[in-house]
Amino acid sequence: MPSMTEAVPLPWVLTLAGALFCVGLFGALSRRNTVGILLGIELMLNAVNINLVAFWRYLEPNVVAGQTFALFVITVAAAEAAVGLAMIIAIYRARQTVNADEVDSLRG
Amino acid sequence: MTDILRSWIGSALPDWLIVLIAYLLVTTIVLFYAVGNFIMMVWAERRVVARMQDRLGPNRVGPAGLLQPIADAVKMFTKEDIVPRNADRWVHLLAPIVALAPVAMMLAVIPWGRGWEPIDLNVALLYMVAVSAVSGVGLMMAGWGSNNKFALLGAMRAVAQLVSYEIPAVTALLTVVILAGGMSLLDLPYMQAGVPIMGATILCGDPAGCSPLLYSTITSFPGSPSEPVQALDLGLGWWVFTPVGLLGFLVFFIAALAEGERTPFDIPEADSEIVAGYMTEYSGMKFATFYIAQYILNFALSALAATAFLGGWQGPGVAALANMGGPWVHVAAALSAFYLLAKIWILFFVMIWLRGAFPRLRVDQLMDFAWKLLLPLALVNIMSASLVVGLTQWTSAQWGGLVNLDGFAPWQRQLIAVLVTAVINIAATYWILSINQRPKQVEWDEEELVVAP
Amino acid sequence: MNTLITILFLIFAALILTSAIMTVTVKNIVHAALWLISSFFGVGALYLLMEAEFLGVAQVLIYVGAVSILILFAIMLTRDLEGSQNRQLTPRWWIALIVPAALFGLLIVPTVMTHDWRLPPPPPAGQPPAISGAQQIGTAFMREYFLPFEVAAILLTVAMIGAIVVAFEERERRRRVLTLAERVRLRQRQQQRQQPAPRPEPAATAVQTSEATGGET
Amino acid sequence: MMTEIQTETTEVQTTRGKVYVIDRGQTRLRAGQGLLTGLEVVFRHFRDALTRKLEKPSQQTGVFTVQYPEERLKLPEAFRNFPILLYDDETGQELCTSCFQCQRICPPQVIHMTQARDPATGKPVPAVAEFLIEYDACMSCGLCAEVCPFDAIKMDHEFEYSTDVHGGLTLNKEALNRPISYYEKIAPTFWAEVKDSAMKKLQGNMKRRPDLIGVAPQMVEKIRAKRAEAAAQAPAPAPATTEAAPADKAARLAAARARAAEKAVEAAPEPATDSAPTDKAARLAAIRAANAAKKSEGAAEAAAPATDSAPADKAARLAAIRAANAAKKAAAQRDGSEE
Repeated sequence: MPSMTEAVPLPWVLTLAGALFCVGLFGALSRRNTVGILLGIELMLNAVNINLVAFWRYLEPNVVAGQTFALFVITVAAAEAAVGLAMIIAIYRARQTVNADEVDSLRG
Repeated sequence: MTDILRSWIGSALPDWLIVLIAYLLVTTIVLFYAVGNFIMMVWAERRVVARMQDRLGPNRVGPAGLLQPIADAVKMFTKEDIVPRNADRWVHLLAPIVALAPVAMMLAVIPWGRGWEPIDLNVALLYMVAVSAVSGVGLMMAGWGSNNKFALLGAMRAVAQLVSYEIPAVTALLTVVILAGGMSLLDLPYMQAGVPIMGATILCGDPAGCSPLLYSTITSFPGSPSEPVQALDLGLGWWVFTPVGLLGFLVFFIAALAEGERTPFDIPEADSEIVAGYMTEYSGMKFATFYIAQYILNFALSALAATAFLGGWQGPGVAALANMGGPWVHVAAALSAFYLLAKIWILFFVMIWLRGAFPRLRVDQLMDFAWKLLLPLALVNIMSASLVVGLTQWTSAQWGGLVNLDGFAPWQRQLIAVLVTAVINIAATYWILSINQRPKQVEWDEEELVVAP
Repeated sequence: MNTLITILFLIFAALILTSAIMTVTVKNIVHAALWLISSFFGVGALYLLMEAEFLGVAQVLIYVGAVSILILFAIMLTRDLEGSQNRQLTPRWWIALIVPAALFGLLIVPTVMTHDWRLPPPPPAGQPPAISGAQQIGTAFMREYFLPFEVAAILLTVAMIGAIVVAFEERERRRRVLTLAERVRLRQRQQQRQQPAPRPEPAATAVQTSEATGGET
Repeated sequence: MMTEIQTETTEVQTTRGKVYVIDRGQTRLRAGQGLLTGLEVVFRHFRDALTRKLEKPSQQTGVFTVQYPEERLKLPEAFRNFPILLYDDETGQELCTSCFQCQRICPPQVIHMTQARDPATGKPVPAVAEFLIEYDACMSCGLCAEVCPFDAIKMDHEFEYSTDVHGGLTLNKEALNRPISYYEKIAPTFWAEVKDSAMKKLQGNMKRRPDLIGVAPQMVEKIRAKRAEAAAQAPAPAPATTEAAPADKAARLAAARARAAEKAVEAAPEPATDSAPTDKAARLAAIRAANAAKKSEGAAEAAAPATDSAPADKAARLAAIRAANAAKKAAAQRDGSEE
């Protein structure tokens, strides 16, 4: 059974993950909409997961640490999404907006 | 399939192309199988529900109305495709595809017969659940892209229902995972060999004197890592015959009804309230695509329920035929495929039956049902399933000396497990049902009462 | 066969990156969420390609089936109709572009490309490589990662409770509107109170009426 | 799994009447029991629908579908769809005398007719020349059939009239005509009630219809052939065979008509038609006058006793007076012309 390790070199996968991370970072930094920021963060978490899985597959396929970590990241991401979206909804209820730069009560 | 193609075409083509062609061929066959069943299901549903309502149903096109789905298809093809002016064109277009594709993907991991397995995925059960969850995105797209409040309401209801009922469904399937010791669907029918209730625990005493027509080499306990043994095999050791499997099956089937949006859980397309739910703004082939997606989802969920709890393709005679070897193996495969199909259709008949009998639930009743009834039952069932594994397989060392069953024969251990879980499950079911009973008489504080104007 | 896998990888990579770029650039936030789902899908497929079946399926189940649905719900619950056509990017978005681009071009690519990864030798031909699958992950969660597993479970529970508390909308206490049956029973009770010698109240009754009394206040 | 539901009814007096409180024994139903009962009922229906049809009203299960084009329910006699015109089977004479009552009463105004005229004299005869009903606008109220004094228009049971021809639902006399035997078949009791008076009136009207006027168009050829046969048989020694009797009668009728027509020609020019009164009532009176004139030479003398007989009905009296006036005028004119 041919595998990905032979067909695709590791740097390619890591470059893909890096590119995804940077795109996500750009999204998180540039969006005004809070949901948009959350989308960017989700992209970044996915990039990290790709990295973890790639390292697991290419470097130590017989140890489960990589996958376990990726699963924890997914768990945390799910929790983060739930809480983040709940906060966005609460903010929207209170202020009728979801734009991050309009939620500035703490600004002096 | 790959091997057959290799032997036919030989070295004329590069290997990866042969693999690709083999995959495509298998995909085509499975999809045609599903769509053929879809056509028959539409016909059967209309006919059966008509009889339940003392009507005849479609009986004009072709013999007994069998060609009615084809007439419907022609109508659907020739209808005008209407897109609302303010709709999100691309989302509106992609939604039916996104709804159908995951449902079609579900078919890939089901063992359709003995040896007729498209893909051996070792996380097949999880895959089924995961992929069926994706169609929710399609429904959401349909609701949002239509720019119609009824469509949006319907989509929200559909997705909320889908997500809620996934939990009892997955929890019920966990029973199977515990019993089987893995998530592969391919092994499940093999594990459900044997005789009812006892499973494959009645061993062959004398290896020479056991007829291959009655005895075959199977794993003695569900999920057992031990070596396969010669045991009595009638192909009827379905898990639904054990208390754990029965409760799991009921919970899963009810949850599957809700996932497939069948009555009484057809709240997302409650036509008396919100026109047609997320399908409101669809016509022609796009509408038909949603329709196909729904029926194939029901088909796949029935197949999953049949495989997980009703023995899949397992049935009397399959193992015997397979043991005879030679061309009989293919006969066994055909017979097993027939068994699975029959089980799917019986489940589908039950779906139609429920549709004919029950009215639609309200949304709060729907949620109550999932969270207050199905989920506790499924959780209790997981405990029972663990007990089954423990009682049938663990040594006293694994029990920590609490339970010592080392000296018992396999069938005795199986019997003990069945009895214990039966007591637990019946007691738990009775208790959960009784605390969910409606209170006998509602007492109000009379000062709170407001008489309607 | 290797060619096929390479092609598949390139397809998935293109899918992931295109979808990700569309996610952060499209104006419509719902479209962004849909592109994000497509990106999640690509990542899941990539996991499958890397023979991490459990992770791939979990990715689809959790991200596509749950998180993105949650995001779509949140978008639809917070749609501000008048503001949706405004600009979606912050005023200094070009800074936000430069930083990741620099990060990618100057840091990630050179590091990844030049580093010596010390890959393990490929397994001898004909012998399947030892890959840890779902079973091993399960065992690991019950053995060496037991504590993190439990912590994750608690985290999820807490997150769920927290999300409900944050997003819960306190409703006014609903005033009951009586059905006819309830009204009749109420009347019966009031009559009983007025007359000290009541007739026995029919127990556990539901009511059907021969007449449709609209309101009898 | 059938649960015996005990019904116990108590009455409660409220301000607006009685309320019946039924004890449905709900507390005795355990969870899921009602669901199972429902399933059982549905399955019973399913099973019975496969094996039998719903025939008796007391039966609860079984297929009740009537497969329409092949199977039909028997329509009740009083079923009404669209109006039709009746004609006599034997003589082919239509019952309609074009009295215009139906045209007047028709709420959607879809009935149109013209009165037949004697081609020889140009005088109107109690028969209809053309009769149109627009079925597409007809509302099936049945008022035309109610009002018809000659029982000539009746409501049909036929309802499959759909067509793709524009104007295909405007039916003429030929399409509207049905033999009496047809109506007798679809509504026997109704026809039995009116049969005698209708036939009597028809006999009266037939005498005043010259030649083939008033014969249903589809019967014209037949009747003509019959008459020819009758005429051929008339000189024969045995004229009064049972078969020939109606034809004989018709021949005699025709002869009588011919005589009347001759008389009318003698009385020409017809005063009423010449003066061409626009008023319908006047025309009617004129017709009556002409009839009166036909009956006796001394028109004025004949009209006077009619007035004397003093009919109770005012309208009739009015008509009689008008007839008398017209007769007088006609007499004066005839006197003038004779001079």
